[in-house]
Amino acid sequence: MKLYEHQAKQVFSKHGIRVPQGKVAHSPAEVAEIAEKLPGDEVVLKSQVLVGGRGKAGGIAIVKKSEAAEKSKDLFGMEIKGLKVEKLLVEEKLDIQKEMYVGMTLDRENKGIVLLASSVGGMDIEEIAAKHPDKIGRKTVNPVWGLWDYQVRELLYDAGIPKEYFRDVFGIVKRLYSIFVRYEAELTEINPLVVTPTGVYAADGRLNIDDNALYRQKEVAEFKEYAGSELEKEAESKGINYVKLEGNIGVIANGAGMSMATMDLIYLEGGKPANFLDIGGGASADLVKASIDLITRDPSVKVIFVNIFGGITRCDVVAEGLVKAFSEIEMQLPVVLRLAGTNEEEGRRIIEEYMEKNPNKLVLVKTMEEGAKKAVELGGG
Amino acid sequence: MKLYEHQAKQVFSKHGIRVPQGKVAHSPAEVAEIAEKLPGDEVVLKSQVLVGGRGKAGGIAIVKKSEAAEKSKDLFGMEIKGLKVEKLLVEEKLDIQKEMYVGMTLDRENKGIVLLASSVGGMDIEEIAAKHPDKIGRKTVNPVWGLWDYQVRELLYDAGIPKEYFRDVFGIVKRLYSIFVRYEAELTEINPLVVTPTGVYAADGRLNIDDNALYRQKEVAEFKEYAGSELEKEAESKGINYVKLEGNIGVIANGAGMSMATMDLIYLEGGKPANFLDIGGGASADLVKASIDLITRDPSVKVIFVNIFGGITRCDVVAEGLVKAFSEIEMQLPVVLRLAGTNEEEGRRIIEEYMEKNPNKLVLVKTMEEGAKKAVELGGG
Amino acid sequence: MAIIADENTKAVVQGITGYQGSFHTERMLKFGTKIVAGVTPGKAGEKVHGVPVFNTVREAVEETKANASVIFVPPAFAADAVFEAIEGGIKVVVCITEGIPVHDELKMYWKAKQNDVILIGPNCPGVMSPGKSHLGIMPADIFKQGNVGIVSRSGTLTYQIAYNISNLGLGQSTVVGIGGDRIIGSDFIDILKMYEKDDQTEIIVLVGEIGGTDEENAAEFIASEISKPVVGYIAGITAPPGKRMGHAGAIIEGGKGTAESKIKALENADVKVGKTPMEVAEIVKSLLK
Amino acid sequence: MAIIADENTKAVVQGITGYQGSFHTERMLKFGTKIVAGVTPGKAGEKVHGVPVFNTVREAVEETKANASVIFVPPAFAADAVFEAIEGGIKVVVCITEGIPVHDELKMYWKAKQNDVILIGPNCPGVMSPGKSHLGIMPADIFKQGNVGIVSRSGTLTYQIAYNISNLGLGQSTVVGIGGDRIIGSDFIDILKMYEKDDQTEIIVLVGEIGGTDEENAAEFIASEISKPVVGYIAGITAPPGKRMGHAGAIIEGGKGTAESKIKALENADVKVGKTPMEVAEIVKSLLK
Repeated sequence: MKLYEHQAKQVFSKHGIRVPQGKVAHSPAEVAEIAEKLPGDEVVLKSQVLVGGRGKAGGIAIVKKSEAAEKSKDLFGMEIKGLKVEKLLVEEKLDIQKEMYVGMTLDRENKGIVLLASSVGGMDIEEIAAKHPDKIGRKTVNPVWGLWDYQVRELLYDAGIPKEYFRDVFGIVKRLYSIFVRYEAELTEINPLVVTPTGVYAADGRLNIDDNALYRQKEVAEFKEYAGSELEKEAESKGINYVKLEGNIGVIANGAGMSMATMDLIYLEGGKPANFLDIGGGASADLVKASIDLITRDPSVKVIFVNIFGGITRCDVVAEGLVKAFSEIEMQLPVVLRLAGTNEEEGRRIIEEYMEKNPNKLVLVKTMEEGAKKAVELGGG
Repeated sequence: MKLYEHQAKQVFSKHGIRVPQGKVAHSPAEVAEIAEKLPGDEVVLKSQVLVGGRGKAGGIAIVKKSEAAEKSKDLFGMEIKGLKVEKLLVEEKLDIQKEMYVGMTLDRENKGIVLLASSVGGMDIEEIAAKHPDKIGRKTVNPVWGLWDYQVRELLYDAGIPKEYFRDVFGIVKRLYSIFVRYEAELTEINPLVVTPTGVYAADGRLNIDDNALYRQKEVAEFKEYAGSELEKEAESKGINYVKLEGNIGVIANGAGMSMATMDLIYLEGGKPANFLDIGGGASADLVKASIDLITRDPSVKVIFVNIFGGITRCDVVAEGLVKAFSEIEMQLPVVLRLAGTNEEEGRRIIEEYMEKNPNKLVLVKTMEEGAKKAVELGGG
Repeated sequence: MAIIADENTKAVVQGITGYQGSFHTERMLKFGTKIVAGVTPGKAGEKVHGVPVFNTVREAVEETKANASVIFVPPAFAADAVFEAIEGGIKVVVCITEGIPVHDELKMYWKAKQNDVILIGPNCPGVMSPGKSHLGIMPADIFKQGNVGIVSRSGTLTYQIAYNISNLGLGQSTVVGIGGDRIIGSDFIDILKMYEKDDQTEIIVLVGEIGGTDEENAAEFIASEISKPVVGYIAGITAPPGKRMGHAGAIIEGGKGTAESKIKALENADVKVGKTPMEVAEIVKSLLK
Repeated sequence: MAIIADENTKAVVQGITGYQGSFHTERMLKFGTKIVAGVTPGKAGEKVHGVPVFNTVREAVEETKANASVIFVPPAFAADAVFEAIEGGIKVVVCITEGIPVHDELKMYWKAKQNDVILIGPNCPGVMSPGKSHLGIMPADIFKQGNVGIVSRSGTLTYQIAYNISNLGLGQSTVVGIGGDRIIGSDFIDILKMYEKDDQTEIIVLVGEIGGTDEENAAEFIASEISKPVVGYIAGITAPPGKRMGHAGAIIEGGKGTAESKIKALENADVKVGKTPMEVAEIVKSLLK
């Protein structure tokens, strides 16, 4: 779960990392009101969207207070990488003397938490890493032993953090790490971390929380807002892993690997999947039905390919869900179905029984390769 | 640092362990006032002293509310193992159905934290351990990995905690462990842990904090009260390790081992030390002076044996402190002095210089064996 | 011989009284796995499909000499279950549970590592040695005893590929689903090492997917350390970068870990990479001749 | 040969710019210890008694190939210093600092253990191999090169006994002050093992005190594993039970760990126990003849 900048900053501030004064506005009137109370002549308007590259997309503006409301009208309703801007963070404009970077994320390879720091910030950290690898400090922390002071010092010496800001950045890295651990983050970063005449501030902030930990991370779980397209939001609220894509072949599979392999096969056969949809392991009949329901509401879908290989997922349960969906939803779309694995026999029996009585456009296939070919055929790919 | 029962219970309660209702009283009037507000007809008066065995010494009484003030007069001013009772904890009387035990302390041998639990409590845990070893659950926790739920379960199954209290005791052990770690305890225990019709309560509580951690344990460091005799309190406030003993030979040495060896030698020579006093490593001249000052104020002391072997402690600094003490304190007592080790030459020179001008009763000896013999001689042992 | 699980495997099932635990215990028993004990705190004395239940792993091991564990407890309790298994003396821990917080998974990894315990998963289908032992949730019918070793990050894809191999008249020595989470107990390299040493295994199939650099690292290892032929498959060629694909293990991070990069790395290590699950089976068959 | 510290020891001093660090660095240098680097964060580039100062241990080790460290940093920072030394590649860490919180000491112990690092102390006088190397704060003048190995929980008592031994015309192979705290990096048994293997050491002196059961455990170990003669001394025969004797290491806990129990255990292991520091030296002399 990604937190919005303003939410991340709220967490940072609570744990002693200084952030600019500011507040979230939902309308130009609110923008004017908030801007009025901030220090200085100018304010910063920052679109709150959960993608990178806002700045380049024109989602950030520095304006005179008197022009803040007017300018905000341009930003509200803007689309950045497909996401509508509905909230603006209105902040004081800092007197920036220097930009630095600190961040941390999971280190899959070393099974730890990798800390990054740079005395150069404000640009894309990946770009810095590529062009000035010497300017990046890097340190993997063992999660069992936790972060020790000497590691922070090594990190900051490697990053070339100037002596005069060393103590401030040291404190910020320690606080950021305890936020990372306490909130069970996957990633958190401050870019840029800025030096001003009154101290070091987090001018921007990212904090992504592990979804699997939300059940015990109540404080941030409350921030949860479903994001993306309407169908994606609905899917997420129902616990279905769904991503809208460009094509016209609806895909339902179990397991991320199987779902991806199904998409890959459709491409190989010359078709284009309309979505990624993974019902996960051990799906219930209701979840299967909800998945069918979801896909049928995507107008670009011309055919649905249901590709199940049962393990913890049971073919009979999937079959029941399908029958339920076909009975309750007005289905015009042809469905290609492949069932194999756990309780395969029973699953096929349920489907065949249903097909005997109902002349649905349902094609039962033996292999996923055959299924992909059939789906592409029916989809007119 | 040992916390009083009422302080330990305050910490327990703050962290979700249930304790009886109650408050500390410093006078019979306060006792009456507190008793009045407690539920039930009877209350418990508990002497607040930092030694075990209060109960057997008559320091605890269960009385009718109306008689609480009168009875408290007997308790106030009582002496238990040399400690005056100055505070009483006035508590509601619980309806006790069963007594159990949980506790934890440092495990020196296994370098961990050992958790103990028993379904039998209320008596001396050591006695239970000796007579019913099967009734004690024991589990060493590795401090790096911390306490995991399965360890608590194993502990409670081993201790034979009945099923109906299992969940309550489980929660209490987990809370107690987090108190142990969070407050950097050396020992914490609940004895008895009692079952009442309204739940499981800590009827008594101990919590000893590592003195070395007090600088960062501000919450409990505030509880700090100097305990013991007047001289012991003064010594503690000055950072001198001092324990009053029965004999008449004042002892000053550096290092606990050396101090004990000095006492042992005095005994071997037929004398009795008046105290244990360790000036520690790297003592300053002022500390040496304060130590002399302290010992001269113990009326039972007839002679002082200063036994120093310098390492991190410097003989010249000790000598300076002695000279300072002799110059500023009116000294009637003979002093036997042994100086060896770091800066020995300079130390002896300072002392000899001083002795040339001042006819103090100061005997400079070569070895500690010789010093002990001389001290016993001068002390009339 | 097979790897990880074989005739000598005596397993305890943690969470045996739960719905999944009970269901899959029955299936494993039917397959022939020696399930000697179950563990659910507070349920000692009960039986599940004839298997005695204990309160603690320690007790279960003392009573039954179990040497492996299959974990079905809910995600909030899974790390504790893994720790209990390891401290209880279990040497092979297969954690089926999906949805474990990643900070817990980090601790599980290090605990297993420090105690020289083989941890498979979490969020994995388990280990299957056809004809010998099955620790997990795989559909047993599709496997046949043979000499193809399979190691895979994806559950269902594993079944698919094993199924295809069986249908071509071949069989598997062992099939290991290492799990799709970002932090897992055993990675490709750990399993490759075992297959290299295993007499029964003549050829290895590696099934990867986008995300992380585990496949790239495995390719490097194969080039220098593996003498047996390896056939690969990578899912996610058409996955849009940056979009979240089901479980977090499949996020494409920072441009690294693409299917292209993995396929290239494997091919550079002389691994034949199949374009479809069927093609993988066909390559295996051709190489075994 | 000597143990722990010898001619090949190249030491870094952590906290070299502090009062104690600087004072004892000068003394160690005068003795002949190879102090190759100092570490104080933020003071890189300075020199202390001619020794170059670095910001981190890692850098100091990279530049000077130091293999030992002596730590003088204040108690609040000591555990971090020990961790830094260990992760920096140091193999012998001598921690002089007194007053370290015991929960920190627990972590120090396990960190050293896991990395196979010899941690001496904390709250100890260090290690002295006369004529070779001295890592710590011992008064160098009182030692002489020889073949008596001393291991002790008490600082000043160690000096006293070594001094007595030197005065009898004998000398020491190595003198190790293991420290008086309840949780220490190396205990009697760890050091006894090294003396047993050390060619130079012909006889071992063990100096204990009341509290804990380290001496009792050592006695058991001596009985079964040590072939060289051992002479013992235990301080605290007359210490009143339950009273706090200076540092926490000397608390008598629960009736265990009395001087009587320790002396008895040692005598049962054929260790001659001296009643005074002088007598210990005399026994050593008589046994060496």
